[in-house]
Amino acid sequence: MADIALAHADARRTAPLPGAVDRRIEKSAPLTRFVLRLPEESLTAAGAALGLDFTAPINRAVTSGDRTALRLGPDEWLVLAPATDAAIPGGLAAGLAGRLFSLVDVSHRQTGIRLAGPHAAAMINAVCPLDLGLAAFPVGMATRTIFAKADIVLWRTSPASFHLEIWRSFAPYVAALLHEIGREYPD
Amino acid sequence: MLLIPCPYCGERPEIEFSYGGEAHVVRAPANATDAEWTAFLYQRSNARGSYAERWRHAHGCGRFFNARRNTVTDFFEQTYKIGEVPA
Amino acid sequence: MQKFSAFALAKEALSGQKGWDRQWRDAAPKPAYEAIIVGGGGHGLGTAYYLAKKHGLRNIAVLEKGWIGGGNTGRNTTIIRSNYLFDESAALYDHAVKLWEGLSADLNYNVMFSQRGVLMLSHNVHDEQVFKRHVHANRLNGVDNEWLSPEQAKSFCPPLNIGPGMRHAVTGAALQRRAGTARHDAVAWGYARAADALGVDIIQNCEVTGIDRDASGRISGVQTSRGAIATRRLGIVAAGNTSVLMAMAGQRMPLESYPLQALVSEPIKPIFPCVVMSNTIHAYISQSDKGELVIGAGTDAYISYSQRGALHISSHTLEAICELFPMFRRMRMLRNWGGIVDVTPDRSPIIARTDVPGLYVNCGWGTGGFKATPGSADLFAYTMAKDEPHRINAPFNLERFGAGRLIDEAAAAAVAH
Amino acid sequence: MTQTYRLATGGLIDRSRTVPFTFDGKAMTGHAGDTLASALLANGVHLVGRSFKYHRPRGIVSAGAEEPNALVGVGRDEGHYTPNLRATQVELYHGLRAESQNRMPSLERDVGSITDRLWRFFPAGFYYKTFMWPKGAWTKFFEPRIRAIAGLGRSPAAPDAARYAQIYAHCDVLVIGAGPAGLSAALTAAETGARVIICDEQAQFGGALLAEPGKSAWLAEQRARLAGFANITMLPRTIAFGYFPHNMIGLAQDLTDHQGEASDDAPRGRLWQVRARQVITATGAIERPLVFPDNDRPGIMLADAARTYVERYAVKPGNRAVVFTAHDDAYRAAVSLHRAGVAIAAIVDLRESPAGPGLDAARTAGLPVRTHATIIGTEGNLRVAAVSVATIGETKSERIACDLVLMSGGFTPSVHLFSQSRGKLAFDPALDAFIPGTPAEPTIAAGAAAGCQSLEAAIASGRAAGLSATGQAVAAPVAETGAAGFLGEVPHGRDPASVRAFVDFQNDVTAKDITLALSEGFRSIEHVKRYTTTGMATDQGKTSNMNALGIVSKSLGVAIPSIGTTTFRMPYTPIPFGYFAGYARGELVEPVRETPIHAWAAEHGAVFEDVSLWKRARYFPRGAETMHDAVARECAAVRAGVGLFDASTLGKIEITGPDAAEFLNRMYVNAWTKLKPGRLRYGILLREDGFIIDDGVVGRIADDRFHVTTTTGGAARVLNMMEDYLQTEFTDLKVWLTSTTEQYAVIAVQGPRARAVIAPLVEDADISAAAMPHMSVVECRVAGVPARLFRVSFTGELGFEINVPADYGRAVWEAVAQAGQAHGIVPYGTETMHVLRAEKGYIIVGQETDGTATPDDVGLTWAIGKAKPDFVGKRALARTALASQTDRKQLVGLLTADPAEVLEEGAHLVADPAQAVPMTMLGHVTSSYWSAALNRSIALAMVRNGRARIGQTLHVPLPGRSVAVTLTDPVFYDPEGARLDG
Repeated sequence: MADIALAHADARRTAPLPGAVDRRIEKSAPLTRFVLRLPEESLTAAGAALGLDFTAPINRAVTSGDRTALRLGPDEWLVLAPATDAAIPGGLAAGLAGRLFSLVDVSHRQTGIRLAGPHAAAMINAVCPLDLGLAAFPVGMATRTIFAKADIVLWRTSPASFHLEIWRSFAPYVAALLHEIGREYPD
Repeated sequence: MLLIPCPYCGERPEIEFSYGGEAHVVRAPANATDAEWTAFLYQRSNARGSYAERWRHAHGCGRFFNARRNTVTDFFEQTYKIGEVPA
Repeated sequence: MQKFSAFALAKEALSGQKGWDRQWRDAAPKPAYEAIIVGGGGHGLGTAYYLAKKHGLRNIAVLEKGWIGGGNTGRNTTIIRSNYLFDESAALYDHAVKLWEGLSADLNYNVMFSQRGVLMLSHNVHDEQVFKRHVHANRLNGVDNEWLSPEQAKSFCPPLNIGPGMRHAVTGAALQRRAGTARHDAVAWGYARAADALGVDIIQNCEVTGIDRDASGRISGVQTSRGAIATRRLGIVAAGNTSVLMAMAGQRMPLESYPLQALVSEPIKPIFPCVVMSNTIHAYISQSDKGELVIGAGTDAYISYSQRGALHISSHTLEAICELFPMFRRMRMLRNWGGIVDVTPDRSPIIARTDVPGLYVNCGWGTGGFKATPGSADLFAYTMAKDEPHRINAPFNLERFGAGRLIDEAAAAAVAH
Repeated sequence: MTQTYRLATGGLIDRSRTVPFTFDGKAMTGHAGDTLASALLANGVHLVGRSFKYHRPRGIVSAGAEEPNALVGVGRDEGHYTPNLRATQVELYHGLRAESQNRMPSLERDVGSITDRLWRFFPAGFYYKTFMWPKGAWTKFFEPRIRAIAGLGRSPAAPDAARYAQIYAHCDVLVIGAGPAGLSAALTAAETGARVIICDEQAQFGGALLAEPGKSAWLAEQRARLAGFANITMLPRTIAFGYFPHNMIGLAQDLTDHQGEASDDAPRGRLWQVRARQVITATGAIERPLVFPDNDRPGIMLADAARTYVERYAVKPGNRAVVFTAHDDAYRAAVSLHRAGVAIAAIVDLRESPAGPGLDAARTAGLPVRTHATIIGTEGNLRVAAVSVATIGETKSERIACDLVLMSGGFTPSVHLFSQSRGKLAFDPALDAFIPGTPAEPTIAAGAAAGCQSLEAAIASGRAAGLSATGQAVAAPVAETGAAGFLGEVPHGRDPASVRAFVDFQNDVTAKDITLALSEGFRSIEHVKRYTTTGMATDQGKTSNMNALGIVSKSLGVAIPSIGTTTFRMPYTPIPFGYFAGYARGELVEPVRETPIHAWAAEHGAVFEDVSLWKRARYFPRGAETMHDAVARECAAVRAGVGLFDASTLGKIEITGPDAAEFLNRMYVNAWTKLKPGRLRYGILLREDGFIIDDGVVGRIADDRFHVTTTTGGAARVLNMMEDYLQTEFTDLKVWLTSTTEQYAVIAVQGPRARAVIAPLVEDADISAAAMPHMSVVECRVAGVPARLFRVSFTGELGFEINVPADYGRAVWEAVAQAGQAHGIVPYGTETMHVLRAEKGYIIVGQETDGTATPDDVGLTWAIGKAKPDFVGKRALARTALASQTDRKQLVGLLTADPAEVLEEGAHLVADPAQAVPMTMLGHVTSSYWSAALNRSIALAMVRNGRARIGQTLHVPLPGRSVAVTLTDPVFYDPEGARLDG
């Protein structure tokens, strides 16, 4: 019985966003997500353990293979990896033995949304107050910010595409609002 | 909407921040007198002009920091991290 | 004092309006006064009026750094009500409403107190619990307040949207029928004219720059932009600037000053018969006699004396207005302005003596001081005249914070679960 | 009607496109490129509205945003109707329907104009002096009548059909105004590669040049250059309405209003919030009317507006004009009208010996000029018919018939935005005008807004502004002195008491009203404004403020700079509420938060309630059950068998780090050091002032890891409070906080059968009573999913809360529901949860407590870790005054004499229900329910010194009756707690 329940659940994990029929707005595949907190003295060891550069500046994404770490605060990273990547907790525990760090699984806390297209930045700027010009918000920049009345993590993955991380109960709102905004912008 | 210089992230729009009230109000110790405790809890300088205050970049890096802002013009004079001494 | 009446108007109509007196003298400061009020808003002018009228003081000055009525008196949305939860608040605000009811006649100045009714909207179960608690308490305190169903609320205020599809549905409303609005400028001018007739000096463009105390620590006078003035009885009624003034007497106050903004639409023919408030979604609206929709917004998050609020604050309020009254979405904002409100830790006012002999303070009215104007002025005059608080304002002292006896109407409505 | 007054040639209208429209039901036509005002004038219509107070007939005064008179209601239906639009700003479109306002029954015959005949009885501020008797008559009698006369247009009667868009934008240079100065500024700045935004309120860029046929080539060239820059964003039909701190400017962009029957699918307009490094205000200048007796009749208009109608719209605003001026620019207008075939009957110049190129041109054209002369009166009812002209200082006047009067008192630079930015204005005596002085923000004024009156100077100043905004050197400052004109009431020699010379047309404020206010002691310009209402109409005094200032200055003998101006406030022109509300309508007003189990609950008929942003299932009615019936059934099911409850909305915080326990020690009243991994504790959080702010169960997962729960509404507040203390106060602690509210779905299984239901689903844990006692937590698998399983109860029954990763929430819920079928499991909602916990006397923060309750007040002193040196709120609780209060409200239970009587929550308690009002209230009912388990009503209450009153009878006065209640212990059900073990 347990396995049946799990199969149903996995089907739901990959279900599309409610109400989002706009092909520019796409729910990302299920991800493993961690909030990782590292004091200065643990940066190098953590980097070695996960193969990610934790010395990169704040509000930047660093990627290695399938893993990405978004530095959202001076000592805070959001680590994203495929749902199949189960090696992060063990890897960190081994690599940081005796050192301070904090790792909290938030895989299910958030929903990922990919927004792509020539008007992607304008659609976000409809209700997000950041300067999304390429000079001010280059590819690879990632930060928490405000999207109307939702808190989001905004990561620019290319000049015309963004990855948004949203707390799950806010995701339908963000998707519906993006859809409403997008009505006036051609694909 | 103010433009607030976060010491970690640079200038960011006000709606990413939450306000933390007057800065450098030292929490009175457990053995403080009633009057000292009441002063800590409730009394504020509420200055007209240069004012030391706390902000949190709540929808950004999440950090609390201190600022000096002119409460008449709303222009920031400086912002600095918790624990830093203002210039 | 020249009597204002329909007859006087008719007489002046036939003689070219040349016979009107000045409504108040443009007084220059004298060297000394029996009592000085700092702050020429409704509360301050009213205090001077009641000090002269009810307590027999004759040598009183009101010092105003700008023009009278130019602070929060002239910047608020003029809502008057008394359906407060706690006994202390209900007594205070109902004292004011009773004075409002006779104020035009008392001052011989039409302050246009209009008892149009104030509807306070409920949007969820918790709101209902809080409002019904108010209704019960008010009834036992002799304050009118009744609970309405959404349909009854719509019948009282036809523009109200109670239909489906709203993010925050209207689940009911509390109605105080005796509540309403008044003409803010007329309150300042009416008190000024009546106080002036009793000999009060109203001194404008006179900014207080220092407060003097004698060797015993007692108040001995003030320094102003128009020179030193002696007094042994000093009342501070300066709303947002209270902390600045009290600091001149060495007093730190439990106050923070925030921007509060309001706005009006272009004038339209009568459409909105009452006042509607929603604390849950931050909307306060009525229609002025001129026809403008008068809308109150929230405070900004930070302390400021800039007298302006941020655009996102008024936008937030207009979102709520447009949801509650969808036909107003095309109405246009005509004018938006800001004031400085001084807020206490429990959001209730302070009308009290201070630790400094001869120094009295009336402050902390937050976003709701206009409604209390006559009551506040009357009680503050009593406190200054007798050097002790009246029974009604006694709980609104400075010591309640240390004592943990907060009068916290806002916390009483706090949302949790 | 045909366009009788349309010129055969010229103008920027498209004669090939005829546009039909109606005004007050009359069918007319105009051309593409017309405004409603120009189209009306082309049809010979000047009378378009009635004034606010006297209901005087009024015509079109201007050709732009400053229009005080020509206000109309426009819209194809109620869902698109807007009152009070300026005909001078409404672009004509096919099928436009406009109606005049403030008249009854018609524009020509208005009963409201009785106030005009009785004007002597209605001076400024008359309403303050009467209507005071009898008491109550104001609200019931006078006020409704005054209101009916006041107001202008009418409200739309139906919900707005339009959609609205918004955007945040950033640029290096924002240029406001696309006249000669703005165009030059934008092009100069763009050449450096800077990001430039240029906006203009009109449909076409060009500003004043649109009425200058001689400059059309230059304008076309500039527009072409603009289009060539990829780094310039051009925003026509966009009004800069507000200047906010730190160089943020609000723009309102009209997207579809001008298209008439545009689909509602496209947004009507867009609110821009532009953050600019530099702002250039090239906002132009506004011509001033002259204040002379009866200067308000239809057909009396601003000189430059008349010229604009001729040159830009190819409309003859009349047949025979008198020009009244104090400024050279009106001569240009006279010549222009003369060339268009308008007879210029006279040019009346207030100045003694005017000179200038305009005057020369007029003389060359043979136009009759009278200098040192004035207009002392006008005639005509619905249209001006004649003026009386006299030499200044003389009484003998000459009557000149005309159907058009042009007036010019000079120009007022549009300093609104600069002033909104808190820049200091400087008074330029040569211009008799305020111009931008010291800025407060990075902002530069250019062109006519800076006082440049000639085209050459405007272009040069725009270029200089563009250079300086991009950090380039400016060779030489632009120096130009224009001409002043006239401020205040013109000399007319008539009895001031018997004439009305209007200053504020829309609000019917006359020069005499202003002097009356001054004589009544209203000396501050703000007092004058408020007493007379001058400058407070929908045009916000754009044409009237300087004249009012002039009258005050002359009457008081005080120079204008010493009087100062009234404050300029946003918006520059009125902006629809919908622009500000933007996308936020209906469900998009705020996020609707739903749990992973929400859809299941909806499918199973749940009724939801709003709790902060969440939707929570309140109860699950079956068939025709009422809430009362459903809740009674759900309660009984939990007490007798087992129930299933979605607790996912509870806030959750993961606290990690070696000092996690110490951090909790300092935050919560409880002691945490000795809590072993695998155990739970009920925690209470105070504010620093000692009052309860939140509560929740805290589990120790490991030595350095806690799972904290908070109330649903308190989640964000508590996390922020913890971060505050951690980052700023307890900086010595190695602790990290992570919100996990949404990581877990929380499935509460409660009731004597709870263990039996979940046992088959649990792997990797022993959940027997012995292995897993009350208040413990274990990490295991439930229905195959990794879970944190809490054994905890908010019902008093044996209970578990299954925390599983949220995506698995519904699957696990369904697995539990299925496993529970055999046990008669019933889903229940928040209402049942409230009843069950009330039967046990458990408080809900925010219901029993209200922000002024201490732990002792609600009987929770036992939870306080007495030995701890400190925790948030500890010192406050020890305050002498607080500790010594003997009349604090305390939590008690209430039982009504009649067990069937369920008290209303919020009802108050008194000792003597017969006492007079105001009664002495002793407390209030915080929670009240029908208890199925006890087969009677129960209630919780906060009562003064309540614990000492247990056993006593108090009374709850209700309308018309009173209910006697006995005070009891707040635990009604299973006081021994025996049922916790099932």
